[in-house]
Amino acid sequence: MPKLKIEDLEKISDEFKRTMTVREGGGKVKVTVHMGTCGIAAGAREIMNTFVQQIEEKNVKDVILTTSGCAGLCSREPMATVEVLGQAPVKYVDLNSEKAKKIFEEHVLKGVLVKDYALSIGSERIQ
Amino acid sequence: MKSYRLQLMVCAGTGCVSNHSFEIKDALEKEIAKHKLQTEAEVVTTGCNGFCGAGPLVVVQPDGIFYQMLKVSDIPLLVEEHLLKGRPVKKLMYVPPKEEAPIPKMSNIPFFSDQTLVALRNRGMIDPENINDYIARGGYKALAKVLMSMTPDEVLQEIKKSGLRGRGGGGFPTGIKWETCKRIQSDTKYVICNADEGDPGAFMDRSIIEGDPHSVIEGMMIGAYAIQNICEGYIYVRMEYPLAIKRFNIAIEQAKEYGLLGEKIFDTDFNFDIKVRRGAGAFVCGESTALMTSIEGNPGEPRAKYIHTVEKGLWDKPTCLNNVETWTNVPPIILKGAEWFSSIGTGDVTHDAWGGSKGTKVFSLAGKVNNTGLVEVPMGITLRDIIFNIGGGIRDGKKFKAVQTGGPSGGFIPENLINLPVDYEELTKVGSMMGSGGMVVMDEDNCMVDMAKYFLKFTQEESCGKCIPCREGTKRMLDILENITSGKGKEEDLNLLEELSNVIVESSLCALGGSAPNPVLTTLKYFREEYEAHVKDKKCPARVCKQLLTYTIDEKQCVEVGHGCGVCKKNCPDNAIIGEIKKAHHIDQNKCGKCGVCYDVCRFNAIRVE
Amino acid sequence: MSTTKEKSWSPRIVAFLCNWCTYTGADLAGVSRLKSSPSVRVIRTMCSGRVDPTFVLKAFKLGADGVMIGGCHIGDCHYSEGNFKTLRRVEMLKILLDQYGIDPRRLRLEWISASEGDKYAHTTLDFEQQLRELGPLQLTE
Amino acid sequence: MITVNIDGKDIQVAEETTIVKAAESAGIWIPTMCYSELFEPYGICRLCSVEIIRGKRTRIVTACNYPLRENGLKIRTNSPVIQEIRKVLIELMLSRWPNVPVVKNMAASLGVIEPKFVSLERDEAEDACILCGMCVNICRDVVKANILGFANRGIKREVVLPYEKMNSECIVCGACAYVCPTGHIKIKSLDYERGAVADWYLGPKTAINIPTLQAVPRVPKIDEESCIKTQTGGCGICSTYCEPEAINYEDKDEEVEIEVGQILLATGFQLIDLKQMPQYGYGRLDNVYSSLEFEHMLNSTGPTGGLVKCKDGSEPRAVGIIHCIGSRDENYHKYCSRVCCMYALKFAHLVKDRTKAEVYQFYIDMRAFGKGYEEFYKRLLDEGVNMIRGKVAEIAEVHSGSDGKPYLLVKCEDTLIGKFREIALDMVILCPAIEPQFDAADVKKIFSISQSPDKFFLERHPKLDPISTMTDGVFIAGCAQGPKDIPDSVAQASAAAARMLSLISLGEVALDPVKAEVVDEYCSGCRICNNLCPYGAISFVDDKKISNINEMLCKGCGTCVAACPASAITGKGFTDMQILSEIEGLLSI
Repeated sequence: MPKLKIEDLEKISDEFKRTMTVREGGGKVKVTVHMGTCGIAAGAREIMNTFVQQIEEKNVKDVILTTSGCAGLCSREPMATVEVLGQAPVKYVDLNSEKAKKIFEEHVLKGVLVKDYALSIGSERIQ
Repeated sequence: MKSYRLQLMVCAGTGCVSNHSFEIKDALEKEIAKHKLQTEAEVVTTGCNGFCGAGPLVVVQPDGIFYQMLKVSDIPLLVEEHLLKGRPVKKLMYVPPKEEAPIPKMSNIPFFSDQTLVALRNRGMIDPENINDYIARGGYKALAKVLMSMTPDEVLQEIKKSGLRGRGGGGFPTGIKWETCKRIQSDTKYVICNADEGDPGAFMDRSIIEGDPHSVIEGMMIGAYAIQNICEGYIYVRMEYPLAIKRFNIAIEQAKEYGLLGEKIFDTDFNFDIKVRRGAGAFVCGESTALMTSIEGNPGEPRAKYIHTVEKGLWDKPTCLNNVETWTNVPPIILKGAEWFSSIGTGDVTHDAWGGSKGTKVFSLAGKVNNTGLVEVPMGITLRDIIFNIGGGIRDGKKFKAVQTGGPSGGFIPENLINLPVDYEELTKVGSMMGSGGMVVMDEDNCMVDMAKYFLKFTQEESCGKCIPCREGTKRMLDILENITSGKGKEEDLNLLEELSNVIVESSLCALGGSAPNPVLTTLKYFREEYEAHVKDKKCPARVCKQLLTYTIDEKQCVEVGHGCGVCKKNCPDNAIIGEIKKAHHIDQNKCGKCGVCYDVCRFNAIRVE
Repeated sequence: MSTTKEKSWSPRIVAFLCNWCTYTGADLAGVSRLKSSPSVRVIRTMCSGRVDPTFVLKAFKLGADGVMIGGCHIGDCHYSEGNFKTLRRVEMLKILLDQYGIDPRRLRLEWISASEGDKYAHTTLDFEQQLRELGPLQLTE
Repeated sequence: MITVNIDGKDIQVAEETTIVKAAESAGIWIPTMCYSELFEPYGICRLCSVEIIRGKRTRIVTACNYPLRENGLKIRTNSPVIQEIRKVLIELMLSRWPNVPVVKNMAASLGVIEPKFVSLERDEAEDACILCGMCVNICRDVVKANILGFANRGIKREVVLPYEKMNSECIVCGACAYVCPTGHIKIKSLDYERGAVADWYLGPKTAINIPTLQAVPRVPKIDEESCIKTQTGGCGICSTYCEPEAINYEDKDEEVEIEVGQILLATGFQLIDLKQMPQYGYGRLDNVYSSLEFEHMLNSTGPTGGLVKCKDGSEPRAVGIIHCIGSRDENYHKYCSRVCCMYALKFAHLVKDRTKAEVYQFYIDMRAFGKGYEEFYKRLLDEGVNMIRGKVAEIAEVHSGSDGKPYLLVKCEDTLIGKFREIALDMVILCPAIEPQFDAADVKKIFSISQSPDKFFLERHPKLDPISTMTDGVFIAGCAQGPKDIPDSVAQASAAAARMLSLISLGEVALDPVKAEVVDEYCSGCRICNNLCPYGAISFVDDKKISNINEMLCKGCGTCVAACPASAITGKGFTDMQILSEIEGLLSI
């Protein structure tokens, strides 16, 4: 291990930032994939994997990804909720991995709502 | 860099480890692999979470779901429901006393939400055996800051301004200590971290070391930089903390690998190295001079401190010794500034370093409260807040009686002082002290004489025996207390206790003897009537002192409900119970040894105690 | 040889004795009134190392029945290591004597210190007895 | 200098002076029980607690180790608070050690007669350890042996040696016993090992002593084995007290090389180890002494002041003196040690003179050969000494005496009356044989001389030259040459000295002419001789291509002469020609 320089401190903390964001439960955007039995049957795991991949590919640090149970609208699964800090959560329905990718790029990263896939804004919150 | 969707923070503090938290960890990893979730979820072992009474603990992040009192058999359910399906498992969550609904999120549990974390800032967040975790949480940035942009004097002024005072007990202003040590001319100086935490039931320092060893190391380095001419640092850890020793050694090793310890740190002229020394388990070695003689390889006995250790300490060289918690507080002060730190707490330290208590203090909350564990609170918080909010009140709805602060030589604080703000001066005023942060809560079932005896027995046994007042005096006090609790007390004993206590306080060589009588003095002050009950009426109001109790058998209950079962007779070691099967039994008071076995074995509630 | 001649015959022994040990030892034997062999004819050398092999051969040639070399004990040589050289030479001489048809037992090397008068006495007597058993040395030209 | 105020008196003291010393200079008494100027103040008895007043704040400190640093400090040594503290402290001590004089006296001087405490650890002993730590401190700080220490915590604290055993690191300096205020520490008198005569001979000693009162020169010396300074580097007290600064710890035994022309070996003798003869019980039975030990006992500067006493201090009723222990004995030494008969007679005379004891002499032959000796023997016979001619077989200890006192039973055959006898004695003196020194063989080698069969050094000639050796310039005298008494030793030594002086006065030494010489013409330059010479006297002359012998180095052994294949080397006095002629001559008859 080479001797640490001042800059290296930043590098290391940058590298670990995503992990820390998850541990602190913070993050600018929170994506919830609904993974009830219905969701999983409809392909929620694929959606989840897409989001995980996207986070890694784009090297995003401040997005946290979480799961929840059935949202009650089983017919429109797979579903996901995107909640940008300080804004109302948005629910997306009938997702596939293409759609998930687009939602990630547009809404999660840029903050632009993808109206085509959205079900509603401001639904119940997970608590 | 692999990123995980989920982080499972398994508490690996000593409390949880002894409750098999490593088995929980293994079970989690096994289950995760079974569900092929290993790419999504990472299991991390952390230092002590603080809520030791609820261990073993797992916190699932990012949701912040707090699972408590886990068993290995709970794990498959937890993994399948929460990790796979995203449904947090209610039955494994924390339920506040007297309530039914669980609180899923850690941040909403009062035990956690009412705390302010400075010393414990990284608790439950990092893997203590991984330096990268510490750095990712801003670690060693304070060191970089002082080395790059601050002169030693600036660092010193910052610490002085912050109002930080020693967290080990005495509350000596840290800045002044550093300044004095810096002023003494010497080519060789030492810094020492006192991690010989010996108070029974107190484990603040252990928790910090086990959970965040690098913060201590960083604090020591900043101190060494400020004081200058420091050739080495020592960390004195008691042998009973093997995990702490291990984590310190790992941390030092990793810091050396990164070049954070050693020569030319960050390519500056600053050199520093740290050695770990293990204490052999003598309580008195927590005293600074005894600790230093112990490091030197001599029997750990204190010496007079008329010449301070900052002038002549380890190997007669100027030595700056601070407690673990004190050192840990240093990096945040540097990073966030003295103003931030002094905004927390009481009083004003701008002119008088002794004028206030700043920052936070970690307490280990124990005794008859619902939530026991480690709490960090801002100075000036009331005892009521700590005991009733964070601690969740008295167990089983009993009545609060007193709280003892400051370890075995601290004093007892009665109920009428419950609104006392917790800071150095206020605690001293009522006859107790901050100490290293022990806090033992007592309810109506505790006998104050017995409690005072318990703590005095501890200090008496741990007295090194060097000076007469502590060696002989505490033993005489204990003898008197033994007499009182066994019904042989005389009225004049109370005055004798007071006289002896005062002499011991005034004339002992070190703080151990000087504070040993505190439990007795404060109980005499606030609970004198209990002593008098023991001495005059030969009664123990809390029914604790067995020698003062009378065991009788309720004959009616014995015959009618228990049909004279004779179990008590069979078990009585003194053969004091007379009676035949199916007939009423009774106790021969002359023979009764007051052991209480009959009370414990009687299934029909027929034994009466008075 | 007739029996009478046998009786009257006594061997002739030439002894080279080192000045510091054996010669003094012989002197001590005399002073101590010890009986030693009268057949010994002593030649004093400063060191047993002075004994040239030719002296031994010459002695046999001139009619000696036995030759004895006496020196200091190994390690006690007055000249530190002269007797080591003697030791080597005697080994060599014994092989040579055998080739000449002379019984090597007729040559003796003995370490006798200055204080060992008795050893000198009984060694010479013993040597004389041995030579008696071997009989006179008969060399053909 | 700073000014402090003690009990109202202004006192000027140097900075860093302790309060105890400052008070002492003002004539104010402060009680102490663990304080000594010899070491760093320990500060554990706390009796010296005093109040110091700084502005409005009053603090209690211990006077023994509080350094005065600030001007105008007020000190109260006897305020009511202080009196109360001292009283309680001494009561605590008195309740535990009620009978120790120093505690009792201190209590009395502080006005305490009876303690109000009851100690469960009460120790009635008058010499109980009061844990003042003086012994531990002196051992660590002054002696620097650091052998004593405290063990256990709290009330169980005690002073111990490592592992609570007598430890070899302890140099038995006695400092701890010296400072112990209660007499708790006692130095166990170490029974002398009687085999080690020298130690016993010098008796119990301090680190600085005059070896014996008759020592020459009669000056004190430091005994390295018991001096604390040389053992541990501590102490050094003597040098601070020696005004002429005559003490030099650095002085050490050293080897000095001196070039001399002649040497007289007078290395003396040793006595036979009596322990190899268990039948006499030496070292096992009390009151069996060697003659040297007895001689020491008779000496007025000896352990008994010249009185003849048994081990238990009583006067012996009967004393036996046994001759020829190891001398005239086929198992040990065949020779006679020559001196025993006469000193044994002297012993008998002195025992008769100083006690009422019966004296028995067990002898083989009485050898009173010197001038006046026979007369002395006759006188002894008249004094009534019992002479028993016979060798003692065994000495046994018997416990069945009428007074219960054990006695020694000596069994021997009296050859004069032809009877086996058993004689009861209280004390037996053995006359051990004189032996050559144990390292005589090493000395012999160094000087290239010889030993006789009895291992004494061998003289050049037993009759004609009993003082010189085979090596020129090396002479012998005294018992190194053989057992002899004082007049004989003096005579031999004087003769040797005279011989040496005569050589010195001559100014030159005649060398033996026996040398080897190379005849240049014959030398073929083979160099065989070069390596033979033990003295390196032969060198090769490069330009002539022949060997050359340095006459000064050559000792004339002739080894090279015998080895030269060309017969080019001749030995003066022992030429080939000469020796061959000798052979011819010898064999011509």
